[in-house]
Amino acid sequence: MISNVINGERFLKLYEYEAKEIASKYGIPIPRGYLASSPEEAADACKKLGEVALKSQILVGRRGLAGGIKFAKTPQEAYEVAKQLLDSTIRGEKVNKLLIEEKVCIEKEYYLSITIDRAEKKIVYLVSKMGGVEIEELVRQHPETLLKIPVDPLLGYRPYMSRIVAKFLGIPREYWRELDNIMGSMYKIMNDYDADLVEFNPLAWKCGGGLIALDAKITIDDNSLFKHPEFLEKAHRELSDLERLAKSIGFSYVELGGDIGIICNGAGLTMATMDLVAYYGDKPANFLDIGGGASEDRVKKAVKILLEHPRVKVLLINIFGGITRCDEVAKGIIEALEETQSKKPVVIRLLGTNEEEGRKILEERGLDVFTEADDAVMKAVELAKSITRNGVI
Amino acid sequence: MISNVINGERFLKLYEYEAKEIASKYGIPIPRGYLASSPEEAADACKKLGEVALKSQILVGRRGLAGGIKFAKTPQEAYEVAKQLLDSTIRGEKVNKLLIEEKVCIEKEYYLSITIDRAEKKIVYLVSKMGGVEIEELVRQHPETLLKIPVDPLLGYRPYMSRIVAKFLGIPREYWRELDNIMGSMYKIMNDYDADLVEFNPLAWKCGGGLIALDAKITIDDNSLFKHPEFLEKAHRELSDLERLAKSIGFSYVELGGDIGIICNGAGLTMATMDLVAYYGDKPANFLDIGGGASEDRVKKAVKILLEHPRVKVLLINIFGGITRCDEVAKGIIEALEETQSKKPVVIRLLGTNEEEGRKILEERGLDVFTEADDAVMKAVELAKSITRNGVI
Amino acid sequence: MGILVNKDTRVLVQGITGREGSFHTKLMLEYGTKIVAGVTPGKGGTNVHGVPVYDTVKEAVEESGGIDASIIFVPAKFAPDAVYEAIDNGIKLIVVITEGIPVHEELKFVRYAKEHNTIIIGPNTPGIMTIGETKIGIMPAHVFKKGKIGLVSRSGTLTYEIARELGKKDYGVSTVVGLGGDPVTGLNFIDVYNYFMNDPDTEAVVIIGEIGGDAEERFAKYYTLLRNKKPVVAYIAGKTAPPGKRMGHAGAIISMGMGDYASKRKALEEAGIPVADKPSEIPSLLDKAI
Amino acid sequence: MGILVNKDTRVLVQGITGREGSFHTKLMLEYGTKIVAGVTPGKGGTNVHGVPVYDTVKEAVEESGGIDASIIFVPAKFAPDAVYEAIDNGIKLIVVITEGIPVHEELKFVRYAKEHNTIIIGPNTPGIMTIGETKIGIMPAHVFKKGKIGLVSRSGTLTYEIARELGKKDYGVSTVVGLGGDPVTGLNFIDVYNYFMNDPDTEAVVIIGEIGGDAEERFAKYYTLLRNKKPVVAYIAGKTAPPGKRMGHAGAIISMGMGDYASKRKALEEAGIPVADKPSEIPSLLDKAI
Repeated sequence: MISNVINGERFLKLYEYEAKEIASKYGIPIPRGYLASSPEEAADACKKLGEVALKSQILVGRRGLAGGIKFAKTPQEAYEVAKQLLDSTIRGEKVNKLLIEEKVCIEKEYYLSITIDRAEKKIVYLVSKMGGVEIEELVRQHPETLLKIPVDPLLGYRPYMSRIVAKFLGIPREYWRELDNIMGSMYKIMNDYDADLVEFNPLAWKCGGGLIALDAKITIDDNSLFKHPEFLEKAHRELSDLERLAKSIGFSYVELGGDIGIICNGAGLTMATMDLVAYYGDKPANFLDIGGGASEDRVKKAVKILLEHPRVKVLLINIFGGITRCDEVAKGIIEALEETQSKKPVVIRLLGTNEEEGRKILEERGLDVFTEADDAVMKAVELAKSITRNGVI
Repeated sequence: MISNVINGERFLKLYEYEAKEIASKYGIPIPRGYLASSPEEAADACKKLGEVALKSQILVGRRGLAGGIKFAKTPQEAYEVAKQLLDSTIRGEKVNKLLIEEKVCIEKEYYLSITIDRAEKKIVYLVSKMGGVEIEELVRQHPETLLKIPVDPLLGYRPYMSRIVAKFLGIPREYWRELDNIMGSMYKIMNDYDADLVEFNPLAWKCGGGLIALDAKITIDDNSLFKHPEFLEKAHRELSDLERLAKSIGFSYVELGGDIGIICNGAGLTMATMDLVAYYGDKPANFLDIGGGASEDRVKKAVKILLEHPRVKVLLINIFGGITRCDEVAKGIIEALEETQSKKPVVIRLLGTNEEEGRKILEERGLDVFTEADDAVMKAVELAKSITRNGVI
Repeated sequence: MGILVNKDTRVLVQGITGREGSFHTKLMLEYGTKIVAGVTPGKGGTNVHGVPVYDTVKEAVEESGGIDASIIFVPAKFAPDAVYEAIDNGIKLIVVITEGIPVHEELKFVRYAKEHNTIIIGPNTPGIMTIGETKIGIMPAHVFKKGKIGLVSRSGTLTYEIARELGKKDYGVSTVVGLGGDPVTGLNFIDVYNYFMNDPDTEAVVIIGEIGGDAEERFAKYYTLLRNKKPVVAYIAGKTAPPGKRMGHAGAIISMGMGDYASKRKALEEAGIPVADKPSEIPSLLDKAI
Repeated sequence: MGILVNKDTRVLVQGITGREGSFHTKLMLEYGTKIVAGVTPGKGGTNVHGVPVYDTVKEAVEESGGIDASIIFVPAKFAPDAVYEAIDNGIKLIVVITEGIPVHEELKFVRYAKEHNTIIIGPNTPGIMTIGETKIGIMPAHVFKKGKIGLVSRSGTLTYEIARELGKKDYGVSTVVGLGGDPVTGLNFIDVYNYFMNDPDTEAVVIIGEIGGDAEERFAKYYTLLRNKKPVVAYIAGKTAPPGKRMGHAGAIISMGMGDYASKRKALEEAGIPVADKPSEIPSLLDKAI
């Protein structure tokens, strides 16, 4: 996920049940199901549905392999399974809700999605005869199993595309209309919700004939959330608390595993600084991009977050002032140091707009300011190593 | 109107009140108003609205000049005026309904429409500072008073277009947003209703500021009516009974003023045959295009319509069979003659597919069949003249 | 020679299994048209008069070894999709026989085709035929003699009538192009004239116009500006049709009073193009023009 | 020389009266950029640092005597309209500084611009600058020395950092182009490289990439196939960033495993393009490459 944030590619993931609500609203066939937050509700749902699948509503991938999907034949069994699943943690994410769905008899599983092909600058349908599996891996090994159908963003979906898919998947003639409806609806969802992915994996072929979306995934372009106030509050719920805090202040922030805290302006420079830390033999604790033109106050908040971060041993600040003014940055650093009274070493490299003023402010407080990025990073790494050696924080 | 039908350019005109209902639904400001079918309803509306305009709901143009729009200050006056207008006939069209609207204080009248520029193959906004007048005449004399803004049919309306219009009309800044909404809605109406014209003449500037559509005209592309079942029943209500009858059978039919009835296949050939009648010194009674591949039965119906037409002295049938088969045509003619027992002379020219069979069928019944169009038309004109001379029908 | 299509043009028929599609496939095959494939969704695997039928244009293109042109007999409701399918599969000339297509749809696919360097003939056209080589259309072939006259028309049966009048005076036709009767079409008189200009087999061009629109006026204006030109003779149908009031005022505003018979005739004559009073007069005008 | 823009390029600023627009108009003017007009709807008739402001691009084009390029500082919600307004008024190079534009909007206007032969730089770009001639962007001008290196980047501040490293070793820059940080942008590395290829003042090209997408891999593949080429040196940011999972599976399927640091580095090196381990290493790689 980090590269999304780092590359400014941000999006909102919807839960399966949210994606299916939308799919159903657009006429795409899905299994009957109920949302359950308690074992009682799960048992009730099972009473109505018969044999059921209990599906953990989490945003991380591969939940099936991780035990996030179970089955039950009786309400009692559903109760027990739900009890196990609810409040458990799967791949680091807590399960708060289950989607209880009727078990559907299926013959085949396909893969069908619509997404954005950035390099080609088109919208594209992706289709595979083999769904319900790790499609990414499958396609890497057998690219011939994937059909791509590009869509002109000004023209939109055209029904003939569904006939290509129907032939590719071997769908009988009497269901072509259904596939046309599904693909048309997927395109409408892409547009109406500013989605960058609508994925059914699997889109299944039922025992009695007919298509059904057994799983559904929709992600929404963050840049479009202003058009979709109903999603604004849901944005970034998959982030950690710290990531969310940083985001609320307006930074891009990602947790990493190392001990050198990093603050830069601009995603590219932040990544390059992380890489430089690694080059000189240590590991970055985080990615924090204060963006362009950050004020004194925002810099202060960024610095405080990292000074108070338990894993950070040394804070490395690398600013190339363009819109960002170095004096503002310097003032923010000083304020954060005063407010936290932190003794963590801070290594600073400042360059660009109002560099001299910034340098002066920092040096008056006894802080060294580097001019070259290499020098600053080497110093930070050296400090972190000595702290580790001496066991002092 | 004839050339519309002749050129296959068919459309459904909406009444002002229908167009305004749509405009209002799309957020375009219109005067408050009520539909009235009786003087009582008109008086009631006036009670609610104060001073009112009573507008005859008819489809012919220039109804204002023809006395179709009147004003009233009191319910009593409204009653009297409505009594006059209702059931009166304006430019040949009977007034069945009135739109009773509040009188709006206005400062300026603009012209704003959106339509299809066939030659440029684009959608186009047309704007003039001088609305409420015979815009066609104005523009012919002062083309500089017209602003055209083309719209790419794949891209659609873009708000910047409204700013060009705002500057052109001199609309104050605080109303630009309103104009943007109006123009955006016009485009949506064009698309949602498959309109080929959405016109506000005038779009007025109110005394207190703000825009209002005082008159509204919308026409719908006939070819799109299958998408709009709510309009199907309204189609062609502006046609005469005979035109409607012909249309219901599937012909293009237009009443003209002359005495030679004409039946052909294909609009171009029909017009050319009309022109040939004029060239040889007479006048066509009608335009009737049986279209491509007409069956015996449809030909029979077409022939019957004209044989029974009181103004038709001679019937001229000119068929160039391509998809249309001459034997089918011949059989249809014979049947019509038998069923009507008409004594009107029929001049026939047949050519193309199954020509020999058709000719044989007709000649067996004593009907002459021409090969050359000129010969047939000359014969028809000669017959019509001799009938006129002899006073025989 | 002739323009746009010839005996080697490999043709697809979309909507081949329908009544019209199947009937005209037979006639086109009889004329010698190289029909290599047909498409009707759901009818893939069958054949029509020996022509293999596929479910999608994609398959038709892949299986047939290449397609140069498509002719569309698909009903109006589905015709736009057929056009897009042809364009997106790289077919560069599409003849749309279908009539009754909504004008907003026409605007969009004509615009899309242009961007993809695809020629649309029609909609609502009798098609295109290079005499003696190929017929991609529904016109009765026998009235067209082979010759040196390029024929371009907004009309159907009137074109056959005029081709017959030409033939009576031993004027044959190189290629006949039906622009299509709908208000929005892919080609106009200027486009087709330019193709004829580059065709060594075409000596003169006959233009068959009709009232409405301003295609004839535009051509006249264009023709005036040309330095090298081939002789053109015109006929305009609709002299006796009363003036149309199509689209209320707006349509008339766009064309600025153009579109009626007098306007067209005047424009053409001022451009040096003789206008026949009746179809049978065209050959004698050609005698003088060539 | 340099590419795409020079001292004679006549520039429009859309959103000129906003905080950013006004501030950078001043800096650009100071650099020598020929800013001839600004647009902010509703602010027509005023001026910003002496630049006349109009309500519409139409007026700006008409009144200013011609515009070659536009730079857009309009907020994300209104930026697409500003782009269409510029394209529809015939402006052929548009620099979109704005960040946060919805990707579906970007897809549409980039597609529309391409059809109209209009170059889009960005969105979310620092802009373009031909050193010593014109700056149509927001980059700090002083770090760019004039010279013979073409610089093209997906990044902002990192580009300034690298320009400074180049300058320290006396490598100057001909033109610097910021492709833009959004997933869909108007130009890619191949496009910009080709412009540099045709610029006699550019001797070598430095490419600054980052993880995500497959723009670097595509460039490497393209570069391999060239017969005549100028030397290229690259730097890729994001070696230590953990692999992204953007867009679930589908995104990864499209790029077929491309997009991570190893894939990019491998592709570039196999194409004969040296990849620096850190920004300060780029000059020494250039020493060897030129």
